[in-house]
Amino acid sequence: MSLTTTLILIPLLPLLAAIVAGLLHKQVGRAGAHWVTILGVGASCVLSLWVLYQQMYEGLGTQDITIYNWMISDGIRFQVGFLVDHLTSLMMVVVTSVSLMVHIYTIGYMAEDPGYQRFFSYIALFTFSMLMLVMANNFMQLFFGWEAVGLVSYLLIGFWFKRESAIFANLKAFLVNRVGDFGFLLGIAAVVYAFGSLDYADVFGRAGELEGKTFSIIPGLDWQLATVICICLFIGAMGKSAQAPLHVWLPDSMEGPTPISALIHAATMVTAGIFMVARMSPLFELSDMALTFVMLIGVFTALAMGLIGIVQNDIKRVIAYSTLSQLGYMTVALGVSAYSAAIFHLMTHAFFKALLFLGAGSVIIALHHQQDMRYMGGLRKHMPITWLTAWLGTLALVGFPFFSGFFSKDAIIEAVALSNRTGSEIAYWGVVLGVLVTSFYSFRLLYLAFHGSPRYTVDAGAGHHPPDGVLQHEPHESPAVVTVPLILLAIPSVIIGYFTIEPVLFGGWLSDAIHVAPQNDVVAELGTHFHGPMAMGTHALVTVPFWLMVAGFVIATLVYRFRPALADYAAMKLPVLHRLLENKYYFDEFYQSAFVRRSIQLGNGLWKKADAGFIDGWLVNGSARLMGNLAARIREWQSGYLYHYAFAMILGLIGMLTIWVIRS
Amino acid sequence: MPIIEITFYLFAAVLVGAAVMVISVRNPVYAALFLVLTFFSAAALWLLLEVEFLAIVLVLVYVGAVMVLFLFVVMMLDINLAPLKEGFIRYLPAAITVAVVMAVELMMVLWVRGKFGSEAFESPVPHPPDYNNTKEVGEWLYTQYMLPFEVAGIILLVAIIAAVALTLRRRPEAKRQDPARQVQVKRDDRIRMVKMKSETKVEE
Amino acid sequence: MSWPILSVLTWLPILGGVAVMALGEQRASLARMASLVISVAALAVAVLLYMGFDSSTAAMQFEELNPWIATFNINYHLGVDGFSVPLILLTAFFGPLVVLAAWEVIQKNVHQYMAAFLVMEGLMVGMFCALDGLLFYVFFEAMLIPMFLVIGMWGGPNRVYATIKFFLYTFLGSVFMLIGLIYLYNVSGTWSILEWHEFPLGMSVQKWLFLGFFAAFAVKIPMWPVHTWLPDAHVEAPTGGSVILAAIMLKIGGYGFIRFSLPITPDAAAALDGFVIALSLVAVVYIGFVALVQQDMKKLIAYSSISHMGFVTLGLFIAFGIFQNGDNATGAAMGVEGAMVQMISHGFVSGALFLCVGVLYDRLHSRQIADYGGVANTMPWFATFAVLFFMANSGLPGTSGFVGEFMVILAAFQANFWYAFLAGLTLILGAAYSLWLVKRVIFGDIGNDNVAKLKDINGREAFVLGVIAVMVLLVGLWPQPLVEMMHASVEQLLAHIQQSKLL
Amino acid sequence: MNGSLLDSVNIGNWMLIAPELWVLTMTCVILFVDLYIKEERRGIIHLLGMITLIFAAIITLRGGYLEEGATQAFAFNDTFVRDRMGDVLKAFSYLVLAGVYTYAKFYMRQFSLFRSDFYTLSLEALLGIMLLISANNLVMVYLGLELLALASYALVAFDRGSQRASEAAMKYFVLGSMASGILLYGMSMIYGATGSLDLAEISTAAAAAGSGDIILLFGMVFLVVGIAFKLGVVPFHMWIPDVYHGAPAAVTLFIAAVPKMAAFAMAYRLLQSGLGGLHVDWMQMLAVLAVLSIMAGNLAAIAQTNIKRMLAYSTISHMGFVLLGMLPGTATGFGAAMYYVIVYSLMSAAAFGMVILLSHHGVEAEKLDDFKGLNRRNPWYAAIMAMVMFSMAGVPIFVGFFAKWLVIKAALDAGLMWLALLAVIFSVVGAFYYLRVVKLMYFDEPLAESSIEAPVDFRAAISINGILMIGLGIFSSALISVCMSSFT
Amino acid sequence: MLTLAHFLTLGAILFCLGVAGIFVNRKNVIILLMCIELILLAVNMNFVAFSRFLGNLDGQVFVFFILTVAAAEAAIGLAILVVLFRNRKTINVAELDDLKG
Repeated sequence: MSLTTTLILIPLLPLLAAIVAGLLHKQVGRAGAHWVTILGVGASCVLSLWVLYQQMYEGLGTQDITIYNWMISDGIRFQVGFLVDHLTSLMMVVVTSVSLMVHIYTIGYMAEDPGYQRFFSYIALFTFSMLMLVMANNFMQLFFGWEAVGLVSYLLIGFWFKRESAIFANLKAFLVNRVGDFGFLLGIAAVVYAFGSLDYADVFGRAGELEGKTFSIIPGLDWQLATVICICLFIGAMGKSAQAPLHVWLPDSMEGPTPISALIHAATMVTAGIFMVARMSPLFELSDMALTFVMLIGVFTALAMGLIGIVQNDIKRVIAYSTLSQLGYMTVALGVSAYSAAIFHLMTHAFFKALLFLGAGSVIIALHHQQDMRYMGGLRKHMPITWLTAWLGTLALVGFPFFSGFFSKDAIIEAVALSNRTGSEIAYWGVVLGVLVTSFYSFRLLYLAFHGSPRYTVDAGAGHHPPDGVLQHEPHESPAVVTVPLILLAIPSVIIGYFTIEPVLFGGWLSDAIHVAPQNDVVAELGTHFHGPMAMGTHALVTVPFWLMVAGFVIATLVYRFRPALADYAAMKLPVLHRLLENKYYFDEFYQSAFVRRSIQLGNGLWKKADAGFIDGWLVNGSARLMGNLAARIREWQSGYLYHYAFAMILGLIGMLTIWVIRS
Repeated sequence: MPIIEITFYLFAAVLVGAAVMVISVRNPVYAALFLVLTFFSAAALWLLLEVEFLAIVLVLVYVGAVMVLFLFVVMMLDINLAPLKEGFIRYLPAAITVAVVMAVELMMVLWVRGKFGSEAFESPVPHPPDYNNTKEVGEWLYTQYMLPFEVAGIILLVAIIAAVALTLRRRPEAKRQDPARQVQVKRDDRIRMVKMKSETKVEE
Repeated sequence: MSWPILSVLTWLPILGGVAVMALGEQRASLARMASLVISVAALAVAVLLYMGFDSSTAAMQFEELNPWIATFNINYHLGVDGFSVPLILLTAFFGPLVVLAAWEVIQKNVHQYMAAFLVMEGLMVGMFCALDGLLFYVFFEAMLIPMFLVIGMWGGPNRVYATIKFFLYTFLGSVFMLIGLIYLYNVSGTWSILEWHEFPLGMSVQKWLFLGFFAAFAVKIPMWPVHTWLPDAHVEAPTGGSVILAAIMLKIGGYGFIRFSLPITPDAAAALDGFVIALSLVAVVYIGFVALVQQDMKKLIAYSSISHMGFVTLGLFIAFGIFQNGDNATGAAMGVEGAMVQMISHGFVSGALFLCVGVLYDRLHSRQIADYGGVANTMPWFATFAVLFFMANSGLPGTSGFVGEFMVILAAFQANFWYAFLAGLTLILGAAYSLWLVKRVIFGDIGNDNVAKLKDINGREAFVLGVIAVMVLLVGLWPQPLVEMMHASVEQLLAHIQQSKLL
Repeated sequence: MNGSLLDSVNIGNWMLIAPELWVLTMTCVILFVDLYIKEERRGIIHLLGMITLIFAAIITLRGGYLEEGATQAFAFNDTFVRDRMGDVLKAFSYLVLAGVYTYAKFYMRQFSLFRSDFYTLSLEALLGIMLLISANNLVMVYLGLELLALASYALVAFDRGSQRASEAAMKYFVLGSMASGILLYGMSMIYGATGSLDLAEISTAAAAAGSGDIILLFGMVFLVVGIAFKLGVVPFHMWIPDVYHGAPAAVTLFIAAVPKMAAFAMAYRLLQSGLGGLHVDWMQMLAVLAVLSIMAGNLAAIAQTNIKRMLAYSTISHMGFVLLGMLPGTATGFGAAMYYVIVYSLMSAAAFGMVILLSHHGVEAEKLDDFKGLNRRNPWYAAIMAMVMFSMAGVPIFVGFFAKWLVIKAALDAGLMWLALLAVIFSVVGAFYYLRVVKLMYFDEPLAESSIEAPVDFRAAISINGILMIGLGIFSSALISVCMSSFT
Repeated sequence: MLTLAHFLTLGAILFCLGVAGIFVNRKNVIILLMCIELILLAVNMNFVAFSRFLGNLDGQVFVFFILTVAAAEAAIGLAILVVLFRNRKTINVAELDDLKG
């Protein structure tokens, strides 16, 4: 099997699986659907691993393969092709392996759902789309994957389409993403404007040409062309990676089934933006302004979204805000040119966040789709595996030394500290404080869900749809299809950082994909202080972030283990802050009134007033009315009286005489 | 030659006066008679121009035939004299204005703008005594205007057909002769042999 | 090919239509069958045309030239190039589909319905082939008649208003073009469009001519603010009427710009490009907002059509902006090709959307969004198709809807950032109105008892929608064959319009 | 130009007017035959009428009367002219009149009006038309006109028992006589200015004098009024709606369809052959009249509920279009106008034919609503009417479109772009009321379900007439070139 | 001295009177017929005058034809009048307004 065939098969197998499961759902049945998709994705995972292996150990170089010419217009080649370098193969492995886990997990999670086959079809389709995105060797295909994952995300958030909230959330997700895509598309257009090409190799190879080129959007105001391109592209990333202010869709996307939250809204799709910026590093390196923008957006997201996580009661939403916050970290890393750190964090985050989500999912199954943490507590006894894996995931998330999250997050914090980009001081304090926040809400979640005494009651006769806090029977551990993926994901969550930090960050492993200008290369500088993961882990014990993490743990323990009243007390004492956080800084309300309602008002105004009122009412029907009135008037002239007729004739005669004889 | 001019003005005045009366009197019989007067005056003026044939024809045809026809119809129809409508008075000024405007315009063309004075058109030379206007017109009519002359005949034919077609009414109740049927009549049409069944005895 | 393929393609449906009409009302099923056979035959001929078409040259192919009105040098002159072939294929493609779509839906005057569509198909093909100005105009106008009858006879409750408005609106626009054409003939002495392309004209003459053509094509496309006939016509028309109207008739405007406005009056087009672009962008944005608030599904799709057709005019006219920006003409060809692709794609997508609405309408006899909800529960297959087409309508990559918009936006950026910016807003607005409709109609819990009783699409409907779905995806995933077809012609057009024709 | 008696009886002269002689003879024959046939054998009259027309066509189209290189042949001291234009117009007059007879027979039978007077009078009118078409002298113009007019007046009042018909006839008569008085006044001025009644001589004199001659101009205004009245152009159109409405449909059919061709010929003879030197002036006059007609005709038609009146107003606007064709004063222009007139005649014959077809039991189908649901009652008749309506509206492929574009082209040739624009805009307004008829036929439910009966010759005639609408459109070349080559 | 203009003026006045008569008269159709005769007389006057002043006979011949036609016209006009009267029992011009609009 040639390499090209392999590469084609990697995305194609999930696609075929998706088509089979989706269109032939009656024929293949439930088991058939999950088998075919799992096989498809599994095969693609194996192949991805093989590619990664080839690259790591067999010296397989960067592959830039064109599959077919999508279109050639105006001398510009739009193609479908794969660029497989280390970045890509890493992403491929992350995507396929997390996806595989989620597939397996889904068998258990969705066991009773009537849309079983559809679900498998969707997630396999998602895998295909995501692979197309990461494997793209050109902007067009990137955009294709970009939108395709958006589509699947839309379909999956609205998977339970009978729920009003779900279909609201998916619409919202799609539209907010579209705002980002809008910027992204302009960015692509700008790339074409600057380079006349869409191929990565071509564009990145000639990136230097951008130097000194300006572009004026508002006449008279010249901007760096590179800045324009990068900011436009980054707007796309903001949408997909849910950076403030385009983050509003992600928490709502939790309306989708939990596997989706794990796969799409934590591990893979939302990191597409991060991936994209890393991929575009040759361009971003040309614009300090754009990178500063990226950094500031990132730090705001990291801190502000973490804070919201503190006040959420929905277990999935807490994790969702955590995801936002972590995405912010990655973005900050991008902003300080620590692309590899961002990718590294992306990878570790993918595993532990998927783990956390799936763990949350496990809890949710156990509690019969109860997601509110106020009705949980004490689940440790009932579901030990879930509890354990959740703890592991949380430790990874908060950056406990030697856990995978520790390495990646610490690398980011250090990189920010080393960066001399304008505003990097603020960013530094932001990310450091973020550690405290992360730690606090993470442990809060653990305590509320697994520890303490149960806040639900068991009532066997509660019926099929019992009220909140009432269960029909005792919760119990989830089946193997659920726990096995948890365990499988827990392993990388714990160890992957330790083993990969060196090659990914400092071994120059990603240098074939990521280009960093020497003056910006904080990661390289970091590398000079790096003496192996062990040293890094031990050194952390004397750093601020570690103690902030501990502080978060302590506070959480205090509040949720021993003094539950403190939380309410704090909420009472800081009403403004609390309300602000409860309402997520009023972003939704603002958008609702500033854009949604305005748009509808505007639409109605244009339709009723301008279209129906003026154009149709006045111009079109108005002229018809005018003709009708004139007609009635002219008709009256035909009075029926002979003398009027004669009079008219004579008037005509006189008129003609006057005009042509008397006057001439 | 003042006598000619006096004659002209006299008849012209009568002509115009009579014409005014034609359109203003209420009784159509008077109107018809004023029209006759108009024609007479016109004929007189034409004689002044030595257009004898037409002058005679005017009197013969118009006064003798057409006007009589008019009068005949007027009498036959026994029309009530309808009261004047108020609309008539209301619109009269406008109508008169229009008529006057038109007259003024025609005058302007004839007297001011056009060249109808004696410079352009010298007064016609009086015909020699042996000049026969009728003969001249006749010759011209039968040579140059042969075809129009024939057509004029057709027009008169149309008038006959039309007048008959429009006014001939076959009153079903009126009895009259039909020569065609009289000629074509056969014996069988007149005599009908009636065979009577001989009476039979009524059966009881 | 030695046989007159274009004439066959034009007259086969027309004469077939007449024959179908002659069948009379009683033989309805025969009429259906005959129409299907005829339209499929026409499609087959169109495929032959495609196979015989040489995309490497911009020259007219399959030309037929016979004198028609010799006194005025008017010829029956047909020929196709890269602009017409795709549109002819589109037309022929929709022929059998509208017949099928009406199969059991239309019960009244079946023979006339079928005949109207066949005749319309022939007239449209003829128009796309016509290379003689008057011949073009004849086809251009004549097709109003069957459409007028279709809307009026099988339309909705307000059909009379809609159809008369449609007819007069378009008629008014096109008479200005007629004057332009006659003027052109008077100065050039020929009716040959190709000769007109080469005929030099002064600037003010060009401007007047341009405006004359513009009146006709802008109404037909339609552009803001002469678009108001379209929502009414669409709403009232029967499904087939809406499909043909949206899928093909609107394209005639775009085709007209390509065939007439740009090459005959290039200098005026260059001078007035800002005007056209402004209107196009207004169409994209303004109409996008209007579409957002529609309560009637067909109206929404109709407005979305206007918005999408804004891309066509935008794509055609940004070339001038690009030329002005400097010697780098990148994007000009992409704009024109994008406009063409957008036309084809919009043909598939809007046609499919109207068919979808038709499917619902046939069942519940309502087009109001509020009367539906949760259709996906009872009609899963239908929902699948509908979501696909609405996604295509919102320009999702991988569907045909993406290709044209993508190209035009890329090209627009080359001319001016703001063009691209405003055009790009459709990404948001298009998704907003399309998916909001999907949310309200397709998704959600079962809205009412009527929806609960809905039956999923039958085989015939599935076939019709499926065929279009395949085309939508095909163009979306591999537009190259389509673009390739028009490539040479686009190059030639651009080379042509860069040259001033001023006297 | 000294005519002599010898010249008058020259056999060549009589050969040239052979068609006219034939028609006249047959008129008299019919007149006599009618005296001797029974009521129920009246069909013979119809047959004779048709024979008259057929042979007239044969005689007219026989040709060969022209000398080598000549385009015209004169007779009777130049009072009569035969040329191609005349022959074509005459031929179409026969054709349309044959159609009229076919339609009218059905009508008159239904309305108990089947009398030979109709045939004799209409043949006399035809004679007038023929003479007018061939007139080359002001006297002949006048006589031809009067022959036509007098017969027409009588025809309008033909239904003696109808109040409306007699009112219409009276109005027609008074206005028509007044118009011919005005025309005559103009002729007298022309005569005064040029000293001749012969159009050729007038032409020479007028060309020499030019527009500077105020008297010529003065006379010409009156002539234009006379022509305008005959064509029915605003503001001299007032008789048209009332006469069309009031006259029996068969007569309306005749008046609408046939005399317009003569009126066109008259305009051509007087304005172009006679006063060609004053082209600049009469062009302006015709332009203004055309505008008024097109506007007023189309607008007023919108408000009509009676189809005869609607068609009357539509006629007014069509005549405006005919004037457009005459504007440039060129061969192409007059060719266009002639084409328009011929096409119009065919269209209006078909339209009134349809009105007659729907009339039954002595009730004229003159309400627009009578056309409701015609497609349901009889699709073929509906299709015919629809074709006529679209043709009148000037929608392409139908012959009316070709007529319209030719005259619009003529307007552009004359340099009157504004006029062309106005004309097309109002043709769109006009399209509205034609569409309304189509709407009634196709979109509305029928008021009566009764089937529509007509004799076979009627059905054939109306079918051919309808098919001509599209046939002459598709194969428009022949008629156009005939019209164009009539003026050289 | 009598000039052509004198006769033409007379003709013009007659013409105006005839025309004015048609639209001033609102009661009797017969008067309208007479007005027409006046108009024709005016024209005849013109022709006769021109004929004499131009010294050619065409004008007089034309007048001859006009007289002929006028007679025929009068006949038909009166015939129509009779028909009208029979149908409507009135010949009042102001009542002839069935046909309008």
